[in-house]
Amino acid sequence: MVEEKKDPAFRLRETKGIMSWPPYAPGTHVRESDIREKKISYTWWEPEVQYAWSTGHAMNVFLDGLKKGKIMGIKCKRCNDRILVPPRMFCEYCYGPTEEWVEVGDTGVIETYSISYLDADANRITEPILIGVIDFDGSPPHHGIMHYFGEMSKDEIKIGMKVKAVWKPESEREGAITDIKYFKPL
Amino acid sequence: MTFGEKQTNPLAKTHWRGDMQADYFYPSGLAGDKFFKHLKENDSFLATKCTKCNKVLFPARLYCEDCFNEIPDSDWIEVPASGKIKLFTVAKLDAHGDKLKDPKVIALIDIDNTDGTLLGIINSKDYDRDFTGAKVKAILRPKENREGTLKDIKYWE
Amino acid sequence: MSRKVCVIGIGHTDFNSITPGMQWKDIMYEACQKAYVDAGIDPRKDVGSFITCAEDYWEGFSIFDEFVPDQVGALLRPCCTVCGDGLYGLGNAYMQIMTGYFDIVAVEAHSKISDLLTYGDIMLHAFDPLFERPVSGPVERPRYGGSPEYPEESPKPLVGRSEEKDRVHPYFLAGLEMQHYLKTTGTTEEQCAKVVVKNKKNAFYNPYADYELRITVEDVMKSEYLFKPMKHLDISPNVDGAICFVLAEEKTAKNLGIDPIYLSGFGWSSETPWLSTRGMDAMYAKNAAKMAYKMANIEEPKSQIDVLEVDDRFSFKELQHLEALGFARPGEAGNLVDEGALDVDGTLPTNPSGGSLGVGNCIEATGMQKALEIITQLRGHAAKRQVTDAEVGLAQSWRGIPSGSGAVAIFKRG
Amino acid sequence: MKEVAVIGAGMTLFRRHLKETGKELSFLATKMAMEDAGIQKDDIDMVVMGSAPDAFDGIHMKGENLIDGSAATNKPYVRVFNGGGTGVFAPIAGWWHVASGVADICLVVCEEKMGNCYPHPQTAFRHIWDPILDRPLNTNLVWLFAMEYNRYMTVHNIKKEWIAEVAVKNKRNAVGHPCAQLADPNITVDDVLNSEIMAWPVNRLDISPPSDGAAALIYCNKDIVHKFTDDPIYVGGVGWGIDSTMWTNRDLYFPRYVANAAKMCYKKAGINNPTKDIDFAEPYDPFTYKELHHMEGMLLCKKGEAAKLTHEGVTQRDGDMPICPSGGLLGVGNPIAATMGQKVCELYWQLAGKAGKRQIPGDPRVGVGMAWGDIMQMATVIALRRG
Repeated sequence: MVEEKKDPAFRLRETKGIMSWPPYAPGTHVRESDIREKKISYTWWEPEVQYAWSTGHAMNVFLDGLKKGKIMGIKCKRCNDRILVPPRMFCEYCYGPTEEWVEVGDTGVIETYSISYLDADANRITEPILIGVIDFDGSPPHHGIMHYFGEMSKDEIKIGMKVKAVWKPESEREGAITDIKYFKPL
Repeated sequence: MTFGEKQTNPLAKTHWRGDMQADYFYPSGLAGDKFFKHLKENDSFLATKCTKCNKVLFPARLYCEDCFNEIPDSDWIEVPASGKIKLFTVAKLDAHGDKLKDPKVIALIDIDNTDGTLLGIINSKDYDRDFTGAKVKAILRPKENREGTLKDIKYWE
Repeated sequence: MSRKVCVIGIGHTDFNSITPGMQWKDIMYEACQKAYVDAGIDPRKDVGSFITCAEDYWEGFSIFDEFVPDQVGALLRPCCTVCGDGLYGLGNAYMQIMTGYFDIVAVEAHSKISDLLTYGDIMLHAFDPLFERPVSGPVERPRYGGSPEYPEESPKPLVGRSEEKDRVHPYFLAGLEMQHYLKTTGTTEEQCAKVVVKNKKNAFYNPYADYELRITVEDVMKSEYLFKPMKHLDISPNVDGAICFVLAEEKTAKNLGIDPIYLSGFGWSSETPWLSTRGMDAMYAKNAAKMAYKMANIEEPKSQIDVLEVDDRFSFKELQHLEALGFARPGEAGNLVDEGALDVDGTLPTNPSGGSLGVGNCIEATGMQKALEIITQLRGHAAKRQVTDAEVGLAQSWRGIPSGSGAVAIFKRG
Repeated sequence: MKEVAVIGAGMTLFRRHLKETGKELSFLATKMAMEDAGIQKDDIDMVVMGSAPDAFDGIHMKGENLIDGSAATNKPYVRVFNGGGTGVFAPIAGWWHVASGVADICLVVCEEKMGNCYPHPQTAFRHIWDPILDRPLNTNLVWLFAMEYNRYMTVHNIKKEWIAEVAVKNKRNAVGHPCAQLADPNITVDDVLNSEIMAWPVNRLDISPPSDGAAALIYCNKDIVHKFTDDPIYVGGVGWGIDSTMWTNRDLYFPRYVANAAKMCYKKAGINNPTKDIDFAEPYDPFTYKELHHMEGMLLCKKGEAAKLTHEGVTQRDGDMPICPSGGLLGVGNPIAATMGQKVCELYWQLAGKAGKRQIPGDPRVGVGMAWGDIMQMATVIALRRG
């Protein structure tokens, strides 16, 4: 513990009326080392939190397409044939149902990107991950998906760069977004 | 049908597996810290008295939720780790909905000298007995094994 | 001058134990689209604000609110999540309309509980981590194991020893509450069984119910004790489904040519989260009803209300709630079910839809399912389960184990 | 519609780990607000809780768990939630409780205990992504902001040095704040630019830290406000709005949802010319660029100009348009929902002249607070005015 503070009840009464607000800052700071050294008591709990989300028709077609090496989109005919990719069964602009599946092709441009030195659990990594949004050539502007980039260095990557998907071999594909390994420069 | 088309192939993929697994660490809080540190060293509990509401709050709290006043250090009292069974149930299922190997008798115990209760496992395999009103006391772990959590109470009997 | 709020559209999906082939987005879209069609409005132009009632862990996202707007029609519009039962959503919609900011508000609640594989463990996750949860079992994951990766500089701290292998199902708390209810009121297990029989029977006449059963009191009494004195059939099974309500200000409703059904009162209340000091007498329902009755000018609930839908996730809850809502004195709700007063053709028709026991426990949509039935009854669309001359109806819900919170809504035919 | 006044506010310390439980934190903040307003628990009609993901505190239905700490035992109590936007959304929900005439006095409490999620709240942030499209890529939350940062910076051709000035300003502003976690009077632009790169273009000092903390606010309606104060602060207007879940289907350079919410709020508050009518603002600043992004979204400047204003010192506490005089999230800390303390309570303290060392000169009359949440899609805006 940083310091054993006074009884908060006392603190509240004592400081009343000071005109710099908040007038006092109740709370007791705990350092990481206080936890390790068990200076404070705590309870540990590991919940079991497992899901099996229904994929739904739109995502099914999309994932099935990935397995076949295709990126599928769907049209909203009321919104000037806007192609929704990733697909869904309704259009968020007109609230109507979508129909007519289209293949959008696996090339596009980098809409934006980041060079990450963090992994999923916020641990530091030395070899950076290149990640970003791909705006597909076959879709309306700014419509695409997020994915990794490869076969380019962190100095080469830039917004607007043309890229193409690098697929896993067909036998290894399982109908997941990871069936695409990454996008490489075209 | 509200959609342009629906899934018709029963063999198509139906679900995507995933989780929201994480580990959690719960500091015991200002009042809880005192409570559990006391339990670690002693075979009794701490409770707090709200002099305004005239109630002995158990487990010990920083404040009284009814009158919303803080409880000064002077109103902390020690109470015995014993009580009377207020309610009990015999639970047969585990959290996954499967049968437990041995059913568990879980009780809500009126802690002596307080106005509060505590959940506890009763060490008994007599699943037909009516435990209501039975006097029980907490069986704690040996002091050297205590960790400063509710787990320091092994069970009640 | 004063504004009034009414229901102008309802929509719902079928209720099913599982919903393969439909994502959570799809069932929400279906319910909402049906409600918008029912009200004859275009959500992209006419609806001012949107509310969803959901809790993250039921859905499987850290922030479920993200995954809402597209399918309810709320793109670039005011939209929010109320973490509570559907009736909380209706109350908030009522207040939003009363501020004058909006004339039409849509409220959606749903259950996609079949997506969640560890229902029991998640419910345990709602217990107080310090003083309640550890009683249920080991702190480490009993079945799935695994931990996030810990960085070297801060390894996993000491987690604590456990003797047990499995965690107990959280419904043990309902077992305790049931015992409390039976003991303090003198109600019998048979009377609770009669509630089960009645609700499961009502469900036969409700086309969207999923758990209708043709059983007798003996069948219920013979079913296995799972959390003594609670038996298998006393517990409502889970169900998937989505419901959407469209609320509007009176004038807007009349302009749309809709015969309004007024939301004339709502209320909610929360008891202490501490099991150690909670009364277990459904005080939440009592307080919520008080607030709702006051708002709706109801002095004699028993004579003024024609049809009731009260929370019956566990059979005893229906009786307990009837007492808390002022329809019977403590210990007398059991007599009502004995007399048949709670049947569809009785003097106090309760849960004509089949309730949670007959339709299924729709988690946060429970209150909405209740309100849905009330609206159906007040519109006179309930076919074989129609309560005659229903003018005023009450829907009540409870947030489920381990909470002590609940809400009440009162609807009146215009 | 009833006019709504703010009569009290409270806030706890913000730190990575606090010893108090969530209930106790809520209690401390609530008690402070109640003392400020001079009311007792019985005076409160309804309570609104704002708290972001359950996955931080590690308590399912955590709203239920926080009831007793929020003075809500046996009272009507509801929790609202929209990710990071909750910090301003909970006060908006509190506002409609009073504005509708349903409650006379309404308490709003916001609490967050991110430290409970171990070893790092990042584990919970993994689950905000789409389970099928994004999570299999082993996502990290910072990526989102890095991508948005990059798009914003590239489209407008803004120098990183100018964006880093936001961190310097806010961490220095936070020096006067007793709750602040990362106040630093001596920080420079070079410190920010040279701090560790997390996910380019985001450096460590571009990010606000995860924190534990709580804040509380008390509203009453205009009819009874004379009982509490002679110089009341009113809620002028509120606005909120959401954009599509499909964040890869929008251009991230401009937050159109913020503009929508701001317009809704300004219309109700009678703010016709935001740059002139607003005296100071508290846009949400979990990352340096976000403050600029949001200033543009809130129509406080033209698209792409916010960085220039920052560089010219216009947004300093003594500038023409003070932005984040509290120290914002970058300086005070980011316990998601509890940032109500900087975004709304601060407006009240500034307008009521209670901000002490942080007080902006020149008698401010209108302040606007804003928060942003979900997956870069939710905006919540509130305007407070004096008199």
